[in-house]
Amino acid sequence: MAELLFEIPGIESGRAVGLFLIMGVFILGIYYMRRKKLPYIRRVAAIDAIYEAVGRATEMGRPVLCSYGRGGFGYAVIAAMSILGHVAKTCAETDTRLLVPTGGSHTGYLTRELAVDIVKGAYAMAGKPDVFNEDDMPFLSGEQYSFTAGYIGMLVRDRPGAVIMTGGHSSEAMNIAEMSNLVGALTITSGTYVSNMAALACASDYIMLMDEQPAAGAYLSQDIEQLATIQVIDIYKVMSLALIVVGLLILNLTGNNFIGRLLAT
Amino acid sequence: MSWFFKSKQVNLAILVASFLIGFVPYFLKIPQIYGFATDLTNVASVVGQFTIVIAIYSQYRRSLKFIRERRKGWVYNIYLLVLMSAMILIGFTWGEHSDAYMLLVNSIVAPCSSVVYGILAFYMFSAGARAFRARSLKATLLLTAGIIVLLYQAPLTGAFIPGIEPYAVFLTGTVGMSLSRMFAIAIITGAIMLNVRMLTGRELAFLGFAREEED
Amino acid sequence: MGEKRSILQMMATYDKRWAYLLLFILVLLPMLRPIGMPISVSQLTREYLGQLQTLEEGDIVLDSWSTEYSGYMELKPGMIATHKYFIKNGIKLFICLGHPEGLALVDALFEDELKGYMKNYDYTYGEDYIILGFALPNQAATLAMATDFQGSVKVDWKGDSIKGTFLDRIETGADIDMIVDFTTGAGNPGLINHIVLTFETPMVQNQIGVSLPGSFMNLDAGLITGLLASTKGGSELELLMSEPGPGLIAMDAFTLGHYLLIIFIVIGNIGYYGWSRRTSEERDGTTIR
Amino acid sequence: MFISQIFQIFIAFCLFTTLYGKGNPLRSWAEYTYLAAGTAMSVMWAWTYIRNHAVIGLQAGELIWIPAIILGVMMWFRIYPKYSYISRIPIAFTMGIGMGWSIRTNIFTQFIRQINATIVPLFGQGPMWLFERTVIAVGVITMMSFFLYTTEIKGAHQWSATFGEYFMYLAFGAVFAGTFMGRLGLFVGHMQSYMFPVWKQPYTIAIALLVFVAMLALERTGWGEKLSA
Repeated sequence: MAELLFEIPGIESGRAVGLFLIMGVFILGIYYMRRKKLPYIRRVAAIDAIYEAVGRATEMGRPVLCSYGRGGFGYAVIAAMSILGHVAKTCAETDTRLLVPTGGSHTGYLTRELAVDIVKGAYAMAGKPDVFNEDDMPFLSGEQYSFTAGYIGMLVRDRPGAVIMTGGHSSEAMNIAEMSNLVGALTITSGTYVSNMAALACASDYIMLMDEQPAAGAYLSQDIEQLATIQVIDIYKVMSLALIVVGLLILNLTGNNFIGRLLAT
Repeated sequence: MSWFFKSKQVNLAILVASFLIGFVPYFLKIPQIYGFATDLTNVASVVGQFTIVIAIYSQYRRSLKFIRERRKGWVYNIYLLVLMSAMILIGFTWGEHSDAYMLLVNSIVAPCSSVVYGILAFYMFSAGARAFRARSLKATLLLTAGIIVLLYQAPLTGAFIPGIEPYAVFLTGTVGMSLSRMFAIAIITGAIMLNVRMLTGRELAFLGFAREEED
Repeated sequence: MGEKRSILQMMATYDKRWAYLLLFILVLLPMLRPIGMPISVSQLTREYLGQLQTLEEGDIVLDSWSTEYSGYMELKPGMIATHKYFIKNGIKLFICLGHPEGLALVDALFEDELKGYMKNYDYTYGEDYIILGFALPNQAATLAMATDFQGSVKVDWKGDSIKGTFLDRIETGADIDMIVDFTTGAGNPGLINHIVLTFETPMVQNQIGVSLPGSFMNLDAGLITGLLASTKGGSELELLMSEPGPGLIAMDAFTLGHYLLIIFIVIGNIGYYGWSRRTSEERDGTTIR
Repeated sequence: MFISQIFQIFIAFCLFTTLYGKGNPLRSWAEYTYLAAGTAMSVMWAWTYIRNHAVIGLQAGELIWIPAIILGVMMWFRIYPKYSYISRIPIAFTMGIGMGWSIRTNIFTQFIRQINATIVPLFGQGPMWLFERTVIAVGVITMMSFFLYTTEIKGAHQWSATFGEYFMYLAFGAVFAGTFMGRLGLFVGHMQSYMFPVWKQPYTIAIALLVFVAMLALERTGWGEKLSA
């Protein structure tokens, strides 16, 4: 590691830059969340894919199965909840049955409460609160493997026309995607880590790569907090790109590892 | 007293305070708070283990519901509850190192856990066989990289065509690695932003506040 | 579907369960009749062994098993070979489990696989190695162990005190000479976050294939110093150390499994160009279009 | 011991019948057995962890564990909707601490260290090094440009994003192959434990065939679906 560019008294050596970067996210985040004006966000292709999938299931007279992951309140799960809300609304409007498997981890019961509220709310908003059926949102299990088994059981029994598997799924995702392909459902998945992304890209009809899912969630919800999140992420992405480009240029043209030393730990 | 637990402000204050206790000692040179922070970290790791009771409760409740309503597969749920209770009982009575308990772990958990993941080899196999088709430029790139690495990974190939190693290592160690790196750099900000939303009290659903407002 | 399907159509749209059955048979067959195909050793595995060789007799290694039983099936050859190295060279180990199922692995590794070997080198519990049990369930526990070892760890996995053992030498993560992490990747990020990053302790990993991309990244960034990749890496280590074990036996099935997938990919492509493309089937269940 | 070994082989093959894609009682039985044992094991380990830390610590007179146990018990109130608010404090506490120690280091391992590892001297270490390091930098930059959402993708950005997308699919090929190797290694290792020592081989083959035939028979007669969970 390169030697440090600077030290600040009172702060552990080599850690100041990390602290500043984190504080930067806080400051930018709060700033963008307080703004009244909704920012521009590109409409990602995943959104069309979702509507197409729901439409296909409706045409075929088969249900839609939409899950939001099996973890606790993470970044992916919260985005998935926005998507679930929209899927639920579309399903309610088109009288398509919606199945939502829940559970899958020790904290799965916490997220379930929110998911039920969201789906219930979507049905109410579509003017069909009486159509909502909580039995279509079963709590499968608090353990991963039997959650998966239950999920597959739902696929085989109810033969959905579309499977929208968003949020944080891990190794069970491949299992579900292949089984959903076997029962002939149009499958939309989201990858939350690299090997999972590569495998699901092969196994599903449409995949939301990396943070396309939060971007889709933010676009659909038009919620200022979610939009602000995407904005801050984009700023940091551009910043990291700039650091890499500038760092490489300075280092290789002048031999001065300025950025390397700035980021030294 | 219940106002104290119910108050959004109190919970938010606890959240922020414990966040700072976890966060600050790493950056600031204040030796006095190290010991305290470590103690609280220890406490947090123990508190987290208590959630298992909730998982067990959910399992019992779901199974009992199945049994009560005589839903499909209710007999399996009786079996589940009996076996689970028996194993917990054995564990508590004779200890988790006793022969009886270990026998159950080795005979049931070991093979099943291996199957649950091992079965993914088959799913990977069929997904690969389906997707690796030269449909377009994108698909052809995937196919080429995949075939080279697959060939290299088969140990026999390396013995006969040693020249394949640099190509495969380039694809996994350089191309694949830059994907991981890009992913890591891009994803971290989202996680911090979620924390910002939670700490500023805008995202408190994880504490059950979304539910509250409905009631 | 028509009554009679052409061969090309069959190649494009076979029932995948036939492929499953074939894979099953091809994995089991070479175990009934081993072929003993030759293998080569990769640079990565040589570097991993090089890292182990930096240790000296009496050095203390944090031996983390962040794997469930299933991951063990993949990491077993590397685990056995690595532990043989430690036993042979008198390295002190304290074993921390990062997953509850790790309990079953202690018996599987030390009783079933290494008992005779340990006896040969007089490698004894308490003196040379200590099992701390499920000591790393999460990052909090790892952090606690790294900053205040004696305060957070008091007993071994059977509840016996660890006072008076070689663990007395450890106060913080700085006193650990190396971390060896047998992991399924999702295991425990705490080791890197709270020990490597803070105390610059060298760490080597034996990683399952699924999580390799992340490990390559950390290897390149210097967060880990050695990497043993999946079963293949384990078998290469066996070859390199001249300690044949389960890894080398597995390699026949490993080769056949890979070749079968390649054959099926070729069949799929023939079927695609011969049939699917001409009939312009709309959907074939994959994003890769 | 012998019975345990045979049982392991049997339950494993019962669970493998999932691949057939139809429900059958053998699979349901294996699944519920696993669920029961797995959950029970989690309970035992949670208890062991609590005992080894809090209980033994308390016996040694460390008072810090008293609030730990109180907070842990408060967590249980989550299951009574009426009093679930009591569980908020321990959740806020554990979440807060967890958030603190995870972001404080993730920013280094995932962001700073990764950017820093990309900024290296390109020249002077041979053409291969120059090529690899350039590929990494170009790969990271172009792929990341594909994932920008607050701008319209057009012009030079379009070029970069398209290149990044192609690059990503090249990487997916390699990553997929690696993942397949891992899963195959697991499956091979698992089967190995049923084929060695050699005495197990006849039993393993016999059980595999038996389960396979039973599965087909159950499916044909229609009993499979009926008796499964």
